[in-house]
Parts: sequence; structure tokens; C-alpha cells
Amino acid sequence: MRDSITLQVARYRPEQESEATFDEHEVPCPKEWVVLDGLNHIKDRIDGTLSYRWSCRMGICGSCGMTVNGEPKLTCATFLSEYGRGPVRVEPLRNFPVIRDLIVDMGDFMRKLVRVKPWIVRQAEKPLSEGEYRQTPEELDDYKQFSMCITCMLCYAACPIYGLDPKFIGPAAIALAQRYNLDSRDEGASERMEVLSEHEGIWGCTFVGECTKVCPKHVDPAGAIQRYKLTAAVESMKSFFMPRGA
Amino acid sequence: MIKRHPEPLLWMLFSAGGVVSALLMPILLVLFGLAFPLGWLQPPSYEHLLAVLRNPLTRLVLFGLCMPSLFHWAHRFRHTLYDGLQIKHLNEVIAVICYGGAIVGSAAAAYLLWHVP
Amino acid sequence: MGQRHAYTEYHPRWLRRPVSTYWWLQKRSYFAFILREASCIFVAWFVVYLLMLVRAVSEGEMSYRQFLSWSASPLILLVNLVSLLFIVLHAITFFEAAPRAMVVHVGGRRVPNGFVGAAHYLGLLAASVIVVWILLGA
Amino acid sequence: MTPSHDVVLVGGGGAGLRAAIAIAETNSKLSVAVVSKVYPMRSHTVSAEGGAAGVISPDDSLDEHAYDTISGGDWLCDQDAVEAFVKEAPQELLRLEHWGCPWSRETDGRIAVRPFGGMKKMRTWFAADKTGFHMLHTLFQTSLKYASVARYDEWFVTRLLVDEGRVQGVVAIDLKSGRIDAITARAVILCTGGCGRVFPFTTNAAIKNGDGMALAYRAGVPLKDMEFVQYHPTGLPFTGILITEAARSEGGYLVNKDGYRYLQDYALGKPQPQPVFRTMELGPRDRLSQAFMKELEKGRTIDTPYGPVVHLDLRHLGQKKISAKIPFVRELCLKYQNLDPVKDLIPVRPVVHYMMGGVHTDINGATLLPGLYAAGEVACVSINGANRLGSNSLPELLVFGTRAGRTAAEYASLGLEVTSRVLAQSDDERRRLEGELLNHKGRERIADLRDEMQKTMEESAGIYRSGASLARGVERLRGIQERSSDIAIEDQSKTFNTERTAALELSFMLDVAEAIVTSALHREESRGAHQRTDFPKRDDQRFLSHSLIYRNLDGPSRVEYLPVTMTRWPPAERVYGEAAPNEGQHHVAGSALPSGTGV
Ligand SMILES: Cc1cc2nc3c(=O)[nH]c(=O)nc-3n(C[C@H](O)[C@H](O)[C@H](O)COP(=O)(O)OP(=O)(O)OC[C@H]3O[C@@H](n4cnc5c(N)ncnc54)[C@H](O)[C@@H]3O)c2cc1C
Ligand code: SF4
Ligand code: F3S
Ligand code: FES
Repeated sequence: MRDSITLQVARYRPEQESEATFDEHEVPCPKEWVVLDGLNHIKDRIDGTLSYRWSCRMGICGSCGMTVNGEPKLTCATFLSEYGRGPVRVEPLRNFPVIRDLIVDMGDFMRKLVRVKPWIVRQAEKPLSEGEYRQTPEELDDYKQFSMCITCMLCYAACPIYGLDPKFIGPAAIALAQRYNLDSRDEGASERMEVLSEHEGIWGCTFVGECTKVCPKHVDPAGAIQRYKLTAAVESMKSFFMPRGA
Repeated sequence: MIKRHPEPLLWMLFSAGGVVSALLMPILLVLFGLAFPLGWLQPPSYEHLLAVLRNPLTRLVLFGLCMPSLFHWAHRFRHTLYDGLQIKHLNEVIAVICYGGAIVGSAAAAYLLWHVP
Repeated sequence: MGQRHAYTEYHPRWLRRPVSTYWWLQKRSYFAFILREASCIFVAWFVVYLLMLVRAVSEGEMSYRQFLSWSASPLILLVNLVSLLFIVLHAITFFEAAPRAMVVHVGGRRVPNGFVGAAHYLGLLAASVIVVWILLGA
Repeated sequence: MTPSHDVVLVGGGGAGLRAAIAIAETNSKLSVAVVSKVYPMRSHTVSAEGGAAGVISPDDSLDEHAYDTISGGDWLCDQDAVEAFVKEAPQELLRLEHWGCPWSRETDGRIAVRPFGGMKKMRTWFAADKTGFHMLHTLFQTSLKYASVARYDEWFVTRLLVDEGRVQGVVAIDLKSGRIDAITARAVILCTGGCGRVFPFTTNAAIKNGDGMALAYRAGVPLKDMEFVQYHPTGLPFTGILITEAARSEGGYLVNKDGYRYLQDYALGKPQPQPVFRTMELGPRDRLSQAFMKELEKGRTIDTPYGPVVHLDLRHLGQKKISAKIPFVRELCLKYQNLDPVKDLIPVRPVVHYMMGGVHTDINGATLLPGLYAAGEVACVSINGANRLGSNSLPELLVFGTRAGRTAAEYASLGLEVTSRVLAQSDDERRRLEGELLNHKGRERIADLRDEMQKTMEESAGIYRSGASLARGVERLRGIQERSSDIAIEDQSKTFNTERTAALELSFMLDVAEAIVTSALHREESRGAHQRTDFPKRDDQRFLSHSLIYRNLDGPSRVEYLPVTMTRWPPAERVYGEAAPNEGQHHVAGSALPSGTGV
């Protein structure tokens, strides 16, 4: 087994340069090291100016997404040894503006998130004294998968449609809207429909399907969008044929 | 209330076209595009084919294949042009050409199927 | 106040990297996607081809014969062969996508996607058998 | 323009978000700011797995939950706080249900509960094996609907602004632009979480640096019970990722380098092929961690590049059982340690997990400094005493987040004005951050000092401590503290300067480390997680009281003691094993424990 591997790390220092450049470093690669360990090694031992985000190191906080050899990955869950002899090229996530080095701006997503109202909407709230809303395991299963999103943004980085049209509300936000639409406690589906049935909402998606392929949590946003298109289309047909009844 | 938007309708037509074309086109294409011309199979006789076509049900099915399939093409083609070539600024023109084409094609299909003697 | 949810100050020096026009050449899966999308051209072509056949049959036996020999010309054969490949691609990808949009419940239980997919292929088989039977069997 | 709010929350984890919602619901006219150095949904609450305790079954009672908690905490819990806690926890968990938390369910649609270590009844609510994740996302998403809640995402708080004896805001760096500004407020709530990163091996995320504890400490607020640091016996050595207790309750063995089930040497019963309650691998957490240390002394552990380990052997369980009962364990091992427990031994070692101590607050989250509140792991309300029970922390965030939020809202409504002097303070702070930290060409590497601090902590204030080791620790920390004024910061950029934040975090951690070691040095007894080799017995005569440590700028810190509040449960002996079938602190519920249980 080789004991070191080359990391090519994208740098962008807004105060100094107007284009991204690459730094090359040799880092150790024991079998339990992930790409993030390589970056930490660089920051701690070689070049303290390298900037990137990370926190949990167990694939749950969603902060360490980067482009590794062209693919969007959680760097804390991607072993260096997967890349054989290397080199491993680490870049910021695609489709987002780069703030610095490996850090991208996700403000756009945060604003979109609010628009899909990702919270329980109800006409009348049940008082706490009446206990829980009953929800069977089957009802839980209906939305469970879509509740597993760690907002790591890998799906946005993989979706060419989002890259082409930043107005597209995008995979994770739609999956999250579906998470609440399908929750038996929620009554907000029609409010969310208004936002989502706009052109940039769901119809921008042409089912490239990459979002689902790169999702580390098996959320299947592509499926969520497809399902939602069907629902939206059926709803709209209904209101078309039965304008009053809808 | 949902805003009236053409997208859901177009998507429905796109999907319907996708399904019927996927179900019917492979066999029709194998027969009329390869098997008959290449002589693997004897093509149906003129009388038989005419009889089949005269059946209103056949014509209905064929229209049900042609019209949505054309919209399937229009919808997909439009998006492919947008995304693949990044010519979104020509939005309106492309939409008119694509869906216009599908409408004209559907009309032609209706005309031809109606006029089977 | 009033600065709710959007606290990002615009930074003029953010690096924006536009998507290349040839993005679909950059990754195999993107290319596969473009091929899938391109299949629609062949769907449209087959509609035209079919309508030409209908017209030929409507116009009489002569035109039908002419249509058959035209369809045997190398160019048309090649076009149809390519069309068939794309339409098969279209059918496969569409049958894969359909169950993702439809969640079917039977007796309160969710039908696994595999079943829904298989049902589509059964449909394809049935449609093909009926077509063959109508055209050749009777 | 200096931003200004009624209440500023430092931290957007479980406690911070719960407090924000509580304020918004109490008085929607109050403007609330959630200031967090990471996007709120990245906060460490996200990694809690196992569950959250709250009495719900008809056969359970609040008193039993209170008793389990108090005995588990070795009688160092404030019993009035515990009573309030157990009473409000179920309501809070239920409220979260109403907000959409996907709690796991019974077949009839009711909330499901699971058994948990140290709890005598089934009362731990869970959302599969991602409880903290689901709680945090539910809170975050719910918080989005309140218009009065503003967010400062990726703003790093460096200092509290104090004038006229009350807190009036914070100074923070907007990481994206490097802008440094005061955010003034009538009340500030610290919700910055724990400080596991002070130690080398921890389950805690990179952001858990004790920032809030240091902020309060520096503002003259005492920290309470800092000597109590919880170790979990089975963490993956390199990453510190937690391997849940369920792995052992399903029948995993702990073996030393000779393949010997060493726990039998430490009065933990006789080895049986099958797991037996409260013996061997199912012994209490602290005893297991302590046994590891004894093995280490005898040279019977295995050396790895990441320190000594023992092995957790699951191989005899077979792939089927492993995949069915503890899939998450397998997933974590495969994904993060590159090994498969079906075929390989899992290297494990005790790992720092949770901080029982923290900023001293009363039962409403108020600190001794007017206007300053604290909630969550950063605070010490004293419900955890000398040892926290698994699954008590998540409900604590909710209960005391709410309480602190309401109390702070009330205080803020008094309408005290911000004085002009705090703006001058904030200018000073800006000058310090820009001058001292951006243009600092020292010689010491941040990573080196951090490594040394962590090593010092492990060696001096680990599972076993002694007066000598602690005194040495104090000494060495002082040296590191001095060297840290000569730190090298290469990064001159204002944009997302993570080297500067690393330097600030290091200085926070050094203060917290000093508080831990000093408090531990003063407590001359063994209680719960604090085990002194030179004072192996609990000493209720002298130490049935909380330690309060005050920072002293020009000398050693001052430690005072505050009696424990007792209501109905007088101190008793804490016994384990067969001797006390109903009193054990850590009985794991054996194979009844559903798959993938975390801590
Ligand atoms: C692996 C693991 C598993 C666990 N499992 C369980 C369990 O099953 N049950 C249970 O009850 N408990 C469990 N715990 C404990 C529990 O998860 C934590 O105690 C709890 O989540 C702490 O929450 P908090 O809100 O206090 O802080 P955190 O969630 O840590 O949030 C801290 C916040 O403060 C912010 N912050 C910190 N410093 C600054 C600064 N300087 N400036 C601005 N913002 C700052 C951060 O950005 C973050 O938003 C577990 C802990 C771990 C590590
Ligand atoms: S859907 Fe998947 S890839 Fe997208 S943000 Fe969520 S977890 Fe990440
Ligand atoms: S990749 Fe993009 S186009 Fe749709 S299916 Fe996924 S969002
Ligand atoms: S560091 Fe949290 S997901 Fe990778």
C-alpha cells in the first residue's frame, strides 16, 4: 500500500486572484483516512490558509460537500484509498458561487427553502393536552425517505438544470416540500403548490436524475419531483374541468 | 388557488405520449421499419391492412398514439434546446415552433385518419 | 430587523463559474441523458412515418406497394434502425421513470417500484402481441 | 449600522432554536437573532442518535424518571431542576411531534418508546437511529415560519458586551465578508453546546470548542461542575465516532490484545456466551471505561497509530444478526473505519462524549450576570449531576431552551437601553481581531498547541485523575497558554478566514481546559465521572456540592462551592451488578433494545 497520495486542491482567494488555481500537496493515506482528513492534514501541517467547511465527520451535518475528481461527494465519507494512486482533485461544489477556496455560497438555497414552507401547516392546531397526532408506521413511511435530507447540496451541484437556471427551485427543496405534503399531519399542500407549480418550481426539472444518484442519504429527490409533477398535473386538470369544485 | 399554467397540461401530454409511444412504437417499428422491408416477414395484404384501418377503433388508437407522441416530442425537444444549447432567450420562438409543430402534426394526423376511405 | 433569513451580504468577488454549453459532453451520465432526450426526435419521426403509411394505404394498393419499396431503401432502413435503438432507449428509460412518479397503493400497502416497472413491461408485451395478432394473425 | 435586537441567541443547535421559537411565541414583537458559526442545521445536535427521554407510558411515573436521573448523577443533581425537567420533558417532546418531528410509532399510530441505559422504564422517544437529526431539522424548519426570528448564519461570536453590570450584546465576525460588528441586545442566551474538542478523542464535532463557556467565563460568570466529563466506552479510535451500546447488548464481546474478555477481571461478573444484564459488557459506562484504563496500565491493549485500543468482537453474531439488529454500526464501520464488523474486529476505546458542567444557571437559565442566559450543553442547570444519563440531554435542550427563552423575553421586555460604551468596547474588539489576529507573525502552529492541549487533558484529566496529574496539567496548560500569544497566522484574508477562527477557538478551549483541570484538582473525592486515584471514595461530607469556578485575570482561578438542592431523594449508595438489581445506574435493556440505538 502506498503511504502518500497527491491532493490537488482548488484555491480561490478573492483578495488576490480572480480565477481559481490549484495547489498540490502530498498527504499520507492510511486506509482509514478520508478526503477530509487529507484536507485537515494540509491545514494543520502544511498550509493554514486553506479554507473549507466541516463539522461532524460522520456524514450527518452536511457541511463537507465538495467536488472530488469531478463528482460531488461528502468528503468525510470518501476514502482516499478509493482513488488508488491518485491524484485526487478537490474542488468546491459546482453550480454555486465560490466565496473562497472550497467554500461556496448557499444563500440561494436558504432563501428557496423558506419559500416551500417546510413546516407543518394546519387549519387548527390540536392542543397539547389532546396528545399526539396518530400516525401509523405506514403513514410515516410515506414521507420518511424525504425527511432524511441533510441539506448537503450535492444534488444541486449535480443537477445541470440548476446550473443553467439558478431560478430552478431545485431537488432538495422540492423533496422537502414533498416531505411535508405527504405527512399525514400536514394540511399545507395547496399553499406549497402555488410556489411549486410555477415554471421554475418543478417544471424546470427534466428528470436528469443525477440528484438521486449523488444523494448520500438515498432521499431520491428525482422521484419526489416526478411524483409532485403528477400530483400537480392531476390537481390542475381537476381545477380545469371542475373549476368550482376545486 | 392554482394559477392557470400551461405547464401541467403540457407535462401530462408529454407523459401520455411517452407511455403510448413506449408501448406501441417498438413493435410497429420492428414490423414496418425492418421486418417487412427486409422481407423477414410477409407484409400484410393491402385488403387486410385497409380493413384494419377502416375500423374506427384502430383509427382512434392511432390518433391516440400520434397526437400525444407529437406533444411528447415538442415538450422534450423544447427542453433539450433550452438546456443542451442554452438558448433560453429564444424561449418564445422555440415554444411556438415546438408546440405549433405538434398541433399542426396532430391536425394532419386527424385529417389523414378521418379520410381513410 | 427586516433582514430576515437572508443575511448574506453580497460579495462582489465571489467566483461564478458558468456552465459550459457542452456540459452534456463532460460526464457519461449527462451524455446518456442527452441521448435519452434526443430519442424524442425519433418518436416524432415514427409518427411521420406512420402517417405516411396511413396515407399510402388510403390512396390505394399502388401507393401501398410504393411505400413498401421506399421503406426498403437503404437510407430509410438505416433511419429506422437508428430510430428503433432510440425508441428502445426511450421505452426503457420511461418505464424506469414511471414508477417513481406513481406510488401505487393496494390494500393500504405500497406496491414496490419493481412491480410497477414490471407491469409496464407486461403492458409492452401485451400491446406487441395484440399488434402482431391484428396485423398478421387474423 | 450596528444591528440591534431584543434578544440575541448565540448558537443555533437544539437549545438555541427552541429558545428562539419560545421567544417568538411569547411575544412576537420582540426581535430575536440566532447567531451561529455554522448554519443552524449543521449544529452538533444533528448527530445524536439514540433518543430523548420523557415519561409517556401509563406504567411509568415522573418520580421514577427523576430518581433514575438523580441516582445516575450520583446525587449531584439539583432535585428541583430535575423535577421541573421530568415534568416538562414529555410536553416538549409532544410539541415537537406537533411540529412534525417524525418520531417512530407503534402500529396503532401512538409514539413508540424504547428502553435505554440507566432508565428503568421504557421512556426514550426516538426517530429511528437519527433522533437528534430529526429534532434539529424539525426545530430549524419550524423556526423559519416566525418572522421575528432573524438569522446570522456563519457569524462567529468572539466576545460578550457588558456594561453597567449587564450584558448588552455580542461582537461577531461575519465569516463570509470578514465584517466585524457588534450585535446589540437587551438579553443574550448562550446555546453554544459542549466542549468535547478540548480532548483528543471525542464523539463531538469540530465546532464543539466550549466557545460559550469561555465567553461567559471571561465575562466573570462562574462555570459549574466542570470536572465532570463523560466518557463513552466504545468509540472508534481515529475518528471518535460512537459505536452504540446496542452492539454490546446484542452480544458483542470486548477483548484485549490476547483475545481475552478482560472485563471479568474487574468485578463485572463471569463471561457467558450470551449477554447477561448488568454483567461484563453490559456493565455501566464509567466502569467499562475505567476497566479499559486498567488494561492499558497492564499493557494488554493494542497499540495503533491512533492510540491504544481494545477490540469489540461482533463476528460471532454473524452477518444476518448484525445487519438486522445493528445496521448503523456496520454502516459506520464500513463508511468511516473502512472495516466490516462481520469479518473484522472493531478497534474501540473510551471517548469523550459529553460535558456535564457548564455555565452556572438557575432553573430558568439565568446566569449570575443580568441579561445573560444559557441553555443546552453549554449550561449547567444541574440536572445531570456527576454523570448524565443517556437520552436526557436532548429533552434538556427543549425544556431549558424554552425556559431560558421565556425568561430572557421577559427581561428584554423591560426595555433597558444599550449604553454607548459598549460600542466603544466593540471597536476595541475589532481592533484586537484585526490587529492582533490578522497580522500575527508568531512562531507557534495552531495545530501543535491544540494537539498539546488535548494530550495534556487526556493525561491529566482523563478517566482517572490524581492530584499530581492535575497539578501537572494546570502547569502545562499555563505554558501552552503563554505560547499561544506567539501564534502564527498565515492567513491575512478577511474572507472566510478559518485560520483566525481556529485561533479563537483554541483560546476558548484553553480557558475551558484550565477550568476543567482546576475544578478537578479541587474536588478531592470520586463521584460519577470524576474518579480520583488519590481519593477513590465519594465524600458527601465535603463535596455534596457544586463547584463554581471564577476566572481571575491576574492569578489562579477561584473555586467556590454551592450546596446541592435536595427535595425528596436523600443521597444513597450507588451500587451496580447483582448486588442491587433495581438500583443499577446503567442497565442496558439487552436485546430488547431495537436496532441501531445510539447513546
Ligand atoms: C455522537 C453523539 C450522540 C449523542 N446522542 C444523544 C442521545 O441519543 N440522546 C441525548 O439525549 N443526547 C445525545 N447526545 C448529546 C446531545 O446531542 C448534545 O448534548 C446536544 O445536542 C447539545 O445541543 P446544544 O443545542 O446545546 O448545542 P449544539 O447542537 O452543539 O449547538 C451549538 C451551536 O452553537 C453555535 N456556536 C458555538 N460557538 C459559537 C460561536 N463562537 N459563535 C456563534 N455560534 C457558536 C454552533 O454554531 C451551534 O449552532 C449525543 C452527543 C453526541 C456527540
Ligand atoms: S437530497 Fe440528498 S443530495 Fe440533496 S441535499 Fe438532501 S441529502 Fe444532500
Ligand atoms: S438532477 Fe436536476 S433535472 Fe431534476 S431529476 Fe434531478 S433535479
Ligand atoms: S463533516 Fe458533517 S457531513 Fe461531512
